Amino acid sequence: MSTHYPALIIVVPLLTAVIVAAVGWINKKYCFPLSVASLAASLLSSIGLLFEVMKTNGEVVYRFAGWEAPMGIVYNIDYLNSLVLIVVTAVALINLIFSKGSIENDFPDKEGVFYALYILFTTGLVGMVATGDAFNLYVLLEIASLTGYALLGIGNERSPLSTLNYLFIGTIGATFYLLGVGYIYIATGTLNMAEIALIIPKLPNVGIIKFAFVICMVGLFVKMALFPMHGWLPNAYSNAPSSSIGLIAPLTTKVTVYIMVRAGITIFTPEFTFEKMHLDKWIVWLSVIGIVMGSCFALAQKNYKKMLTYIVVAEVGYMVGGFWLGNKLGITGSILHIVNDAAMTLCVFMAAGIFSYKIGDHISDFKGLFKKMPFTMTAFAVGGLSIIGVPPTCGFFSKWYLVSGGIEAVKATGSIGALAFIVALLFSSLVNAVLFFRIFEVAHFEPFSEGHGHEGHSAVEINEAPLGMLIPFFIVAFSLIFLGIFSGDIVSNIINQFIPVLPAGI
Amino acid sequence: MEREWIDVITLAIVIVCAIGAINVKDLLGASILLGAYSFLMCILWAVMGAVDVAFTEATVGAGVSTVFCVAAVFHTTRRTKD
Amino acid sequence: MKILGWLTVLMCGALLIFNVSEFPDMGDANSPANSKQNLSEYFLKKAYHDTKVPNVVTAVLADYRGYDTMYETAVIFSAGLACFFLLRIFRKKGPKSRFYRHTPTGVTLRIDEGGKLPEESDVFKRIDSIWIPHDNIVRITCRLVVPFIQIFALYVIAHGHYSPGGGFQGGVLLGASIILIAVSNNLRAGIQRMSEKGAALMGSAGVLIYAGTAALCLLLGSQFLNYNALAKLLHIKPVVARYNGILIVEIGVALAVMAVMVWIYYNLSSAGKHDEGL
Amino acid sequence: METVYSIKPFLAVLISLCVVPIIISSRTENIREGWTFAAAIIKFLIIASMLPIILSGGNLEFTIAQIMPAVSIKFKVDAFGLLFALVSSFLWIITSIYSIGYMRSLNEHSQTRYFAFFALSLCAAVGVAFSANFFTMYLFYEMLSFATYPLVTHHQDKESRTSGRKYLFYILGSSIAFLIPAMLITFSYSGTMEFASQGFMQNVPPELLLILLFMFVFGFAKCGIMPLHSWLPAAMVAPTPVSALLHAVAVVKVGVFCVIRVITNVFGTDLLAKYGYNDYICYIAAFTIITASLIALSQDGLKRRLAFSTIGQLSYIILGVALLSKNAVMASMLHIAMHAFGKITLFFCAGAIYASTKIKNISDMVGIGRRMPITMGCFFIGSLSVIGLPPTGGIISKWYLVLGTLEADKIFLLVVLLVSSLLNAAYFLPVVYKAFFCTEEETMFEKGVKEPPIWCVVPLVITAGISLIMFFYPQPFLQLADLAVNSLGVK
Amino acid sequence: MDMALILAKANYWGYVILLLIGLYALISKNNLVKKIIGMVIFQTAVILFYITIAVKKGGNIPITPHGKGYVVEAANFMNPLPHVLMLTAIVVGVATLGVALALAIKVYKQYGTLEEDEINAMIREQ
Repeated sequence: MSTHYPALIIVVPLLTAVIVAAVGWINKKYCFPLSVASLAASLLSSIGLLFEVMKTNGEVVYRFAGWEAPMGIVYNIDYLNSLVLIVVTAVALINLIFSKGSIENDFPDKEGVFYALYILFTTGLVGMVATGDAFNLYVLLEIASLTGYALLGIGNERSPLSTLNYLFIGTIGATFYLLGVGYIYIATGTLNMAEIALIIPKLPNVGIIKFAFVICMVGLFVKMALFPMHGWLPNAYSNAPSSSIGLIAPLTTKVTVYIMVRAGITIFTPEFTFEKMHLDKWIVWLSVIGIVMGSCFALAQKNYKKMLTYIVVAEVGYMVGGFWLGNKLGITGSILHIVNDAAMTLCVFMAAGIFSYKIGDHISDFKGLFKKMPFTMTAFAVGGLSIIGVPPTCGFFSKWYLVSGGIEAVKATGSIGALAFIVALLFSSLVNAVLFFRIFEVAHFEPFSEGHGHEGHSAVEINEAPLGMLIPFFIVAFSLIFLGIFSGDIVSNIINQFIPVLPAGI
Repeated sequence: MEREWIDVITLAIVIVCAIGAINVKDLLGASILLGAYSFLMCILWAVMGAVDVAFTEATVGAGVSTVFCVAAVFHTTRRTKD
Repeated sequence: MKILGWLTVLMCGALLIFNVSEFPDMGDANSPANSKQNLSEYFLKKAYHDTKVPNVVTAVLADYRGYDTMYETAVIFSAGLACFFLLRIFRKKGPKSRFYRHTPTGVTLRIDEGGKLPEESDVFKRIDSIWIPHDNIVRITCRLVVPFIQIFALYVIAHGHYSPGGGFQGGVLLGASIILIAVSNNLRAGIQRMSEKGAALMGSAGVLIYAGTAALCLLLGSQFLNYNALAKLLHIKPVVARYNGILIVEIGVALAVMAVMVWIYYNLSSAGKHDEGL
Repeated sequence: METVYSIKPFLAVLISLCVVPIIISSRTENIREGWTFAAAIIKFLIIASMLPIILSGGNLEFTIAQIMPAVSIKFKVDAFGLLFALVSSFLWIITSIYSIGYMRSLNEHSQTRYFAFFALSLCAAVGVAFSANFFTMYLFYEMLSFATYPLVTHHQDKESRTSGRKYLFYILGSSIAFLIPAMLITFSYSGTMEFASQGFMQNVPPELLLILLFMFVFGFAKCGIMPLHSWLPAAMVAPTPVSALLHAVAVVKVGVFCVIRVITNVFGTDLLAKYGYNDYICYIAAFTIITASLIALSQDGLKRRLAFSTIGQLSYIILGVALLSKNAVMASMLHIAMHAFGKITLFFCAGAIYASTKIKNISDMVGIGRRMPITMGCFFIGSLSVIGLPPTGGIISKWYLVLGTLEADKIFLLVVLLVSSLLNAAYFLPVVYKAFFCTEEETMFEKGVKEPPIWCVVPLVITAGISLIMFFYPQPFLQLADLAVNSLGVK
Repeated sequence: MDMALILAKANYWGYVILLLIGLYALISKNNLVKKIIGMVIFQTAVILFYITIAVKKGGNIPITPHGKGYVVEAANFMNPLPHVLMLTAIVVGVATLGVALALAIKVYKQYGTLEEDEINAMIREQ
């Protein structure tokens, strides 16, 4: 079976989603175990795939329908794919187990469909990460987007409007990507990523490719909410139900960043991306502004979920900026941050889930929580510290690589953008410290006032979260430290294997 | 050459329909114009030799999509300011 | 907002138009997309040889790039799920008064709670509200047209190998026929033909047929979606297996698309309440 | 020089970490404090057991993990580190005893949290002492910042909240804004983080070197150098044992320890001497010494006065190492120990006074010596040590410092030292004077006021005693400092 | 620019215009259904672009005659690959349309209007 891992990762969830959607009409009881089983199978296969990749020294090829590369759709799984695959499936699995209670609570009639959408969303993301075909990526992007709209649009009373806006923006992004693929196809005549990379250096006239590149990137930037295209994200995410936001917030932006890395390195080749385009400086500046703006807006928020969404915007800036520094350390940091930020964001959004289930979303409601729910708050504190970037949590290490990449860039080219990027990173770390210690302060100092909390929640007794939520939450918090301590292994065994030799002089 | 002219003329009507669809001050009318737009587009594609795509656009774009739009407009409002 | 719109449009427009001049001319058979690479040529020359399907589009759609098409079906399926998930409101109790129409006269009866309900038949038909129009001409015309639409749809599905069309187009046509019934009568008439649960299950079944066939190939020891593997099972030649595989898959697509189109229509046209329809 | 691969340093760091869960989960107070005590003693014993190897000129090393290529979490015990670890782990034992008396007599809340985070802080402090490279040091430095926060804000009232904010803002802000970039720039130029006896900054351009030096010195805001000092007086809202151990020994000394490490083992004394950058640091430190002493004069709160005194004393240490001469570096290493014993005595006394009389201000302490003679006697010894007068240990480090300034031929700094000693005397001795030399009528205290509980008195007597003993028998510390300075090759 | 150039690339110009019309509606229109219509136009514009790629002058529809000894001359048939891709894109388009309309209906249920500025005013009042 091990040769079929690339297919299994995606097919098992897809089949299960369809089955779960049907089973939901017959007996709801089976939906949850089926979903968990499928995601677990997917996670196991992706771990297996990573080992397979290591065994075969960097590339596992899977030909769908048995056709060779340009004709059929082929997966070329390398280190980067398999790493991000594990992240995606693991986050999806843990969040699913975590949100069982709130799913049953929020959507009593539509449980089966929710699970089906949830798994389809995961399938879409997993497919995007695994695929080696530029057009196939678009289809999977749309699966993830459509199911994502459904999962986001069912939140509070404001969610339909914010989700509709997200849909418009998302469609613009995806369509731009599609257009970019079309331009690539015009110029190269193929859709397979590896083939495109082989053809681009040989092309006599790269005008179309340049434009294709720009338009693909614009599409992706819109999708990943890079400044100034970030406007949709905070509203769409903060109004969503907590069970789906725990899946979407950690993964969507990160997978899009992954696609950017994939496009920049595998499709367009690093020489083209960093040398011929002359875009890197501009994009680094964009990310700098994004980081600063995201952090500043996060400071202004009184609602915890909304604050987190602005942090997500800032984190996107980290990854994009790191990649566009164009040196090995920066790209390493960017990729490492995909992994770490997924875990970190999952952790803090899980906390958001628990808080909004028990108390509410306003930071001023969090009074006395350290006393009432010490274990939850401990895990939350780990998440917060990781976002601030305190060692030995994982947030520190990705920042380490990002800042080192910035220093390298300043040393090599004296670019002011890279300098600004370093300053922005440090500034945002400071702001994150303020943000999270503000919460810790409220939860630590303010005496707990009885009978607060908004209507509809007053019945819930405020104490530790149920064990079904607490255990996944702790697993995630622990993984933050785990990822931090083993970040060296991740970098040297996986990420560095992927990053190609970059052209000199950048 | 003849084919090109059919092509260009259809394209012109398609563009007119598109402008109409977004400018008409009645959502039901806009939906119908969208249907017309899709149908003309399907003709254009048929002229260009993409029969399968044209067929799909005829059933989906001109057919089902329009019905969806009309259904949604019926359940919301026809009124619009722009 | 207007200024922002114009600004974006102008920027994009300038970029796009600037690039058009770099494109190969329309209809240029020697542009990279059309000839230089072997893709277009390969498909046109080899598709029939590989799959025995003369319609190259169908062959590429369901075989070479069948993996895309599987997700295409999944996209439409998830759209169905999404519309249901977003809109559907399950009403716990029925409305207090019920409406029936005496078909021969067109008189509408309102029966409040406790009143005796007439038996549903051709004479008395349950409707949802008093104003639901009743037009025999529209109704009967549609009734006449629907069977033809459906037969044509089946033809499109079955004949997709040889002529334009295939599972997707046929499925939409089938769905459209049911939507037509729902439009011309009322939503209840449509739901009687195909219930919500039926639509949902059929949608699942459609995708399952596609993905299941593909997974079967995997279980038979070949790659995912490689219909060649079916040859062992069906005792036919691999090429014929591909031909048949495409057919099975197209049927799955048709089933899913039909069901989902109807399902989306139900939810959109009644805003999730499944009562009145248009 | 032999290097022994041994797990001992790791164990010494780990022991207080391991005891945290036990402290949290113990049922009764006695079990909890018993464990704290046991951990403190074991820790001290482990550290003390490394003494023979170090004294014989060897080193101990232990690598935990390779975090990144060329960056690992690694311990290496040298003479300097051991000196600091010995002091802080020994004082943990004493402070534990004192804490029991203090916390119980005041009926403080959340004592479990208090002991748990105390143990964590000590873990971090010893971790810093034993770090073999900059990364490990930074790791434990940050850990210390966070572990101390709940202790600073122990009272959970408005005042502690503001202080806690200030504390975090200065410590975390400086480390994020200065330390991390400085560390990464260094790493990016030199490709290594391992401490070396003459540093590893040879590849850095000289202009950048100066900027980096400032970034490092201000990045370690725990060392209380001006203008980044004002967190320390604010942090005095913490319970007294915390102020005593952390803000006289562990936290602030970690700050100066790191500065010494950076100057000697990251930059290297030769490199700094070559460009003469050390002068800048000298002048900043001198400024801090004088200013802090002047401010201390005007403070009425006893703990605040002690805090400003600490700021001044810390800058002695920085001044010493910035002079780059052999005696001066030795002086600053010695001063870590000497000042620790002296200052902790003073804090213990302040706490003891507060515990039995609830008085914080110096102006209210007239005649207290008559009621609490032991406490105030020890206070006197402590102040002598901090001022640097015989027969206490303080004189030894000060003596070397004076020698160092002469060696470096900086008469201006010598004047600064003398003036500041005078100022020290000016703000400490009046307290003692008022406490003892007054008539029975002038006393502000009733007859009923007695010495604090035995748990509080014993520790302060011990530390005062050690301050005295150090004057007569400073050999172990002298020897360690000498070894450390020799291994650095300071000329 | 002479007429021939415009004609030779007529469809490309057309697609750019349609794309811009759609984009403009998506960004500037105030009514949600109008925006959705703009979105549909935007997507179809890209489909038109792809179909244009596939055109070969004098080409036939891509259904190959078959029989013994018949050799297919590739230049005589349209390129089938973009057609296949666009079938998928159309499906994606209708799926997006469905979901967008569902969301619009939900918005209308919530606020009783489809005009974005009115809704925003309502949200601000809350």
